[in-house]
Amino acid sequence: MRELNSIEAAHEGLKTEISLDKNVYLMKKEQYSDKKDSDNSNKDSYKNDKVVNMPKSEATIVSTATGLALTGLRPVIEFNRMEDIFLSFSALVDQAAKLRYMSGGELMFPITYLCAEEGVCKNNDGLNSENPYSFLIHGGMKVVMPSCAYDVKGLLVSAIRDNDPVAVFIPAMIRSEKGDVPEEQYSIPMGKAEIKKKGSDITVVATGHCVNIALAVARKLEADQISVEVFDPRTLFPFDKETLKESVSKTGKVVIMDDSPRACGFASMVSSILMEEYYEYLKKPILRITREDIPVPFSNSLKKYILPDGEKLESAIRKII
Amino acid sequence: MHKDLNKNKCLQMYKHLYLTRRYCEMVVELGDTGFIRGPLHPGLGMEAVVVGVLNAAENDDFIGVSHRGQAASIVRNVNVGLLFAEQFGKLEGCNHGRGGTMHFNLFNEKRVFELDSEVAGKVPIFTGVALGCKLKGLKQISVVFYGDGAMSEGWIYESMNMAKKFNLPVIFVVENNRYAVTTKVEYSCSAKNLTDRAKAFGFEGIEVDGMDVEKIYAVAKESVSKVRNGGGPINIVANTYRFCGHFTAEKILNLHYRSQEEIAEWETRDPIATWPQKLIDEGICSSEEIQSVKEMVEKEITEAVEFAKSGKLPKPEDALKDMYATQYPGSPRKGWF
Amino acid sequence: MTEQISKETMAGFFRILETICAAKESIATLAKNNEIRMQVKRINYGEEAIALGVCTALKESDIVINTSEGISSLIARGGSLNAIFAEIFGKSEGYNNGIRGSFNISVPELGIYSANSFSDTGVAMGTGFALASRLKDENKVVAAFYDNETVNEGIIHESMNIASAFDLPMLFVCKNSKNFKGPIPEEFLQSKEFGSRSLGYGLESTTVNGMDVESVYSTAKDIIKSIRETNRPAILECITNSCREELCGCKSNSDSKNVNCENEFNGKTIKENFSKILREKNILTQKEIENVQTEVSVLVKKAVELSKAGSDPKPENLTEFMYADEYSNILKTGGLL
Amino acid sequence: MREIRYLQAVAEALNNEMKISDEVLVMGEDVRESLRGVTKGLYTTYGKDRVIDFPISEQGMIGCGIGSAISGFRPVIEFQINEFTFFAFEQLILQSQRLRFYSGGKIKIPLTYIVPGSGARGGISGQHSDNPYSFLIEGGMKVVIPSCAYDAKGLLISAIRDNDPVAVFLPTRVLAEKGEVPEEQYTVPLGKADIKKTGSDITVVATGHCVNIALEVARKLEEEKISVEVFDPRTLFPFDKETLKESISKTGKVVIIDDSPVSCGFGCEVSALIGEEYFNLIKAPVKIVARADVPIPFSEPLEEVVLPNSAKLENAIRELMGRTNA
Repeated sequence: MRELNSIEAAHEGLKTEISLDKNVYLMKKEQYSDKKDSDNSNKDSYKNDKVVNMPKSEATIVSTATGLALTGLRPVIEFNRMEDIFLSFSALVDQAAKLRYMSGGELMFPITYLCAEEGVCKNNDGLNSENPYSFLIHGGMKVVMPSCAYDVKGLLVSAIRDNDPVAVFIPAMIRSEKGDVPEEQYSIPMGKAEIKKKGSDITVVATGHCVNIALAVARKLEADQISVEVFDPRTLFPFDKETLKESVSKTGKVVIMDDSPRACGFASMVSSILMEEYYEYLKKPILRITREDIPVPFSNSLKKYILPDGEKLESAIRKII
Repeated sequence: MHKDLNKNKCLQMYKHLYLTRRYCEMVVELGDTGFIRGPLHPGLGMEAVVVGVLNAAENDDFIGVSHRGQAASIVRNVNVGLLFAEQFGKLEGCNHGRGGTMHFNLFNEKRVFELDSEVAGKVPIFTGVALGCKLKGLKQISVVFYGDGAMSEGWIYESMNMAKKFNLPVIFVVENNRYAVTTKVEYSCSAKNLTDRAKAFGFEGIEVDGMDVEKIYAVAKESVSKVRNGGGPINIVANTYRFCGHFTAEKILNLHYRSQEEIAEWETRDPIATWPQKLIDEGICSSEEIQSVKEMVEKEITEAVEFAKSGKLPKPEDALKDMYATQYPGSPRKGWF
Repeated sequence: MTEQISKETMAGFFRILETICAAKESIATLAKNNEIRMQVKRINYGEEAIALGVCTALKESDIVINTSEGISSLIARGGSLNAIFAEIFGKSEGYNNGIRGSFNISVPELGIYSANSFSDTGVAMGTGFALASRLKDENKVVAAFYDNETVNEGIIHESMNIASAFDLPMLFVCKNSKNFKGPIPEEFLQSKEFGSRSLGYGLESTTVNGMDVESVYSTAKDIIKSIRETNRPAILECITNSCREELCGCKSNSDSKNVNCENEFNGKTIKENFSKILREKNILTQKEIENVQTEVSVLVKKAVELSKAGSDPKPENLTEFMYADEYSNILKTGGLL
Repeated sequence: MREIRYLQAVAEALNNEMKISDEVLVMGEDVRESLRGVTKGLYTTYGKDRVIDFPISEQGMIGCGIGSAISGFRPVIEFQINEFTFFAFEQLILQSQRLRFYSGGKIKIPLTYIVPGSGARGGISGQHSDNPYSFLIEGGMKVVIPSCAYDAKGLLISAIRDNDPVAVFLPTRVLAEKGEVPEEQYTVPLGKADIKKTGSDITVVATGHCVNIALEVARKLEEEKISVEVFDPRTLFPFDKETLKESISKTGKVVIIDDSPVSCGFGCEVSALIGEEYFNLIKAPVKIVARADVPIPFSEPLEEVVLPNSAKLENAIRELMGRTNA
């Protein structure tokens, strides 16, 4: 099979979806491209009348999409900076996420927010390193976070076909990572987790680029006879409790690794589910490897202190086992 | 009289005005007597703006109204019982008891959406509806109402810019009732004329007397046809006044932001009184005909309240339904187990 | 009327301009060689004259609200090259202890503040400084910079409205680049210049050639004087051809050593034009100009060397940076188990 | 001691702080007339330079607050409606909370946000009924939520005197409640929890008006010989772990009752904290009684289902007690 990087996979999925469904539109801000040349060519090949270039007014872009949904369209909005989520926060959390319920289930808002430059990567400074998905989860919005190119395409397609607002976060760290992606259009069901690696001693719940870190650590620990199961929720919200239950009933030990703030973050949510519903299976404390509750500083030496990495995961696993 | 306003239309507009007024008064009464929960934001005194504009628009144009825009549903011939039922929290209500007073959703059938908890939040949504009309090639236009207070929100600015940029079929109607709760428009708005906000983006801003339904109708009629023919957005600023407090709870708050004289002066211009008087004076209809409209309205209101009172309350176990259109197991999560 | 700019001042301008350009060139080279964590595409050329003209027209006690292109204003206000470069290298000797990095450096001691934002939302913060100055009777003026990227954000509207409604001493400096392909002014704005939006706030707007140091300086000087006297905010719109890879799409930095935008602009144009004027007016000779250039480049080199050898900031200080008043347990031990 | 209402205690604290220090400003929408009652009378006493009404421009207002805070004032910003925090979210989190950090600790932003009437008010529906504190906690902001008049006065004063942005949430359902409040100024320290009722069988972590629910349930269960300890964190962030640890080491069982949406909410954070650090002290699952993940519906029977209440708390406690007894 041919290999694509995550961004290419996303654009391929999106383009096909646009050609399949006349109601799908891509709304993006600004015409310049942040991405590499290969991405440019991808972007340029969109059918022009299906791409709407919006002025840089984030709150209104998001809100406008809510209006578009009212007329029966299925807009996809591209965010290229994470501060956009903060600027348009009320349009996301107070409008898009709430209006269907408040209308008594009469209205439908099939909108996709594609956050394609999310999180930390080599050159991002503090501001672009925000990972605001826990905010959206708390607001009741569906959130998916693929961890490889194959999942990116499949989940994005599902998100577009979903009849509710869905935020798709593609972590900056996996942007250029290549993976096998089928040419035909396929979808990965939302709300379904995937066990990326089977194991029996401990379950590592990892999201986004942390999946790769967890896999690397798991391989490394195999040498020490520690068998790590890597659980990738893929859809952060709604969270797949059943699969987690299976895994934890086998291992009884859990570490959660997630690159968003710790307090009230995604890791807390998973941990609280375990503590409430699957407590009987638990044999050890649930450790969370997350970002510190501090914004990401610029200096590299400090970044290491703030962000989750393989070393921290490894020591957590060793501590538990 | 405007050339499009024949006798029928004039009487119809009177009915809209009077029904809205009676509806609002009834809501206040029901709120005071404990049938309706929560604070209420009636549009007493401001009926003419929505009635005038909506009568000038087509019946399938998209309308977004503010929390004082109850008239919109009435102009679109919504059974008032649905509104009462919603305010009683009944299953029969237009949002099935989910939305309540400020969020009447009649979008699917009547193309009217009242959502104003967010003050200016509906403006970009209806700018989006206009964009949708344009992208889909629909002939409809979008009309969105908001108050003078909302004019200070960034959303208005962004929406106006976007509307002009895409040349969208949208009419921004400012219901300038002079006060954002207690804050005077002269205090909060730095523009010399409110229409300058539109002019700054290079599109037309028209000021109109918001107590005179005929003038509003005339301005709206012209604007609607301009906008529908691709003329781009238009801003109408209607100067009006609310006779009641910002919300029903204001009675007990003892506020002093405006004088009784000021209210009394505006009340002399009440469209519910001046419009039928004008119709009679100009010989368009008789006072008997006006009287029969009134009786019709009273009957409608009584029936509507009855309908709402006899409605069913929603089942508690349905509280978590309808959050998502595409449902997945376990969502939305209950807060307890 | 504007007084003649003295020869000394002009010579001073040249030194600052030369420093800004040299610093930027050096940053670009460092970024290209991956010696600093900065994306080349974000480096901006062509706004030097604006920062220089406005900052030098201000008094020392005045406040500057920076954009993400902040180095020019920093240098124009007398910032230390060593501290700037240390910050860019993420060292603890930097202005913000290596926390903030390359953009949005805030330097309270120089009266320079910058929001954590690429959208220049610091303009809103500017109104607060202006309000404080008015309340304390300090007679300070706040100059808030923003560019094409921000001009369609609602926060600009809110800030201008507040500044005008409250009579705050603020100068809104709009850096309007004709090159940015993102929000193309012609496409995104129906009214030709951003300045026309001032109508919505009852403000005066002046448009100048932002590539011309002298005219920016003297216009800014006049406006600032009148702001100080009347407390009325004003808008200064500076038209430039500035270039930034992420916005105008040119490959000025990535492809060649030469900082040459296909849009025929780079920082050198301003510099070269200005040095030509200096020669023509007999303010500096070619020799003197070259001397300044050599001196400056030595200073920049030294700053880079010094910064490279700087020390890394310590994790222990992080919570202190985060909170002025700490409490036990304020931070969890995230990931440090 | 005299008894006054919660809202009066808040207004008194603010008034006294304004009297003591010229630096304290009040900003907000309709604060001159005081729609929410927190700023009643301040305008006539302190005038237009210290009690400043803003246009309905939340972003601009917060920005203005940040600027004046850096310049040496201590603005107290009132959000008339809890959802208005969302409009200014970028200013709240990215700017007011992070500017100090990103300046390398060079500036101080002593801002106080007051959200009077947070949470469901009964019949005000989905967009006015939120309790948005979990968002702010995730953003790293200090958050307090006093549950009684005494705490309200003391915590608000601490918040105003604190040199960082602090968000003070005043739940609607306690605003009218009376309590003993000393007349003099006093502070309740941030970051310190309070055991509202001691007990030995189970710890209930309750926030805001849920403290009253918990106390009510505790009294009821006393008759059945279930001894409930009611733990009121008072400051949600920074959270007082030590006091919780003491309580848990005694009881070994925890229920959390909190009126914000359950997923990624404050309840999750406490539960996760226990699961991580005090796992060995715990003998039973940690139960959360919180809001369901939906907006608040208008209709009364629906609203009851979505919100945490005493029946749900009681069930949770009984289940935990039953399970270990069996």
